[in-house]
Amino acid sequence: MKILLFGIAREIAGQQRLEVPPDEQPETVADLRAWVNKRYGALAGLKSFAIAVDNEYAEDHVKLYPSSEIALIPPVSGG
Amino acid sequence: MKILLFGIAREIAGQQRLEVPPDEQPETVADLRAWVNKRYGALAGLKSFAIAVDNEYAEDHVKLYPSSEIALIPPVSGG
Amino acid sequence: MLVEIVAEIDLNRAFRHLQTEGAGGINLFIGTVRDHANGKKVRLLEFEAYIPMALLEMQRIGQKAMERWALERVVIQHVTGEKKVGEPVVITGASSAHRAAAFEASRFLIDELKKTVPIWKKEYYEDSSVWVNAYP
Amino acid sequence: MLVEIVAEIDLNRAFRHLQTEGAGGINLFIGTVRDHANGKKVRLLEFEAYIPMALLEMQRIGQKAMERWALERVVIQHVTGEKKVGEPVVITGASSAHRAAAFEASRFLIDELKKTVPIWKKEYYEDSSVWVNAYP
Repeated sequence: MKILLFGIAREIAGQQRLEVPPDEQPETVADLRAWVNKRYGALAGLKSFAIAVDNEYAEDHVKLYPSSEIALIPPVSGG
Repeated sequence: MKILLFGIAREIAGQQRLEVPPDEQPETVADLRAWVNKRYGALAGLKSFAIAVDNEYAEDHVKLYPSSEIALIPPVSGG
Repeated sequence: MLVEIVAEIDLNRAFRHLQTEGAGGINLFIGTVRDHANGKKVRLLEFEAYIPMALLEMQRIGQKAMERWALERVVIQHVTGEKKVGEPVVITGASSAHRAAAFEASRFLIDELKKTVPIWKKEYYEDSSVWVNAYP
Repeated sequence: MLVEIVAEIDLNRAFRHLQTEGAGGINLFIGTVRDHANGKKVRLLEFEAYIPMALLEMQRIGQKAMERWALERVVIQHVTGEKKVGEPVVITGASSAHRAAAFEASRFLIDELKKTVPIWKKEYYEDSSVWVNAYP
């Protein structure tokens, strides 16, 4: 499972995407948040971050599949 | 004394300006209104009309001089 | 402050005037000729202005906006002559560090213009014409 | 509805899209790069977007505006890449038979865009840079 990174999240991680090891696959958005906070503590310092699944903001209960396009969305600042 | 006409006022009067005869010169804007209403009754049918003196809206008490640029302003509808 | 009566609206000129280093938000309102009015099909509009007084009134309104909001710049352009359906006839615009002021000032400018600037519009329908707003 | 992520804002394209026979009022908001932020002199901005999701979010916002107001058309354009002071970075716009709806919808579009569309802005000052809004 891959997680796309943007903006400051990409800079903090020093890469464009995170790779979740096969034996740590999160089942839901909540699980993914927990995994990110544990593995990439620096991201927890952000004001907030949202998770998008298949190009939509996803709540904690949303299920994740290996085929899902997952992205970590730091606070937006367009406009 | 000449009075500039615009829009529907120009069309009603059939001319671009009214000429006030020397012996009927109004002293104030109020006098001018009375003169217009008497001589050009059709203009009284308009929703309203304002008088401008030297490019500014003028209240009834404003004095008129032969050198004043006077205009009859029917309801505006720009924009 | 750019205030002018023109034969053709120039959107790019209006935008360039509002563009400043201190501006973060620019609002432009453009009035265009609508194809219907009073339940009738509009063929074209004709605008007549008392030009020297109209320019002074437009400047007065622009000045009022500059006093009321923290603006960088202000634009008012209005046409005279005949305009077809779809064509622009007026622009009001304002630039400001922040967007709220730009929106509010641009709205104020067009609202005031419609109330006080000595410009008149004649609507031509298929079979008749009328000076807008003239009769009760 | 014209929704796009572009290298350069195209004001005339946005205006032409909004111009319809039924439109009497067109409102355009243009965001430009301001020369200062947080008390610092801004040298340039850099925009990054999660493009497929950003386009979907922009369409969702445009759809919401079309449902909420009686609009003819809606435009949202946003840039990615580097932009210098004074340059436009975003346009929101709406056309309607009457001006109130055009103003309100255009304001709604920019307010919502800033809240939900996955686009990020990095501000470069004389001697440092920062991703806007990232930290508490």
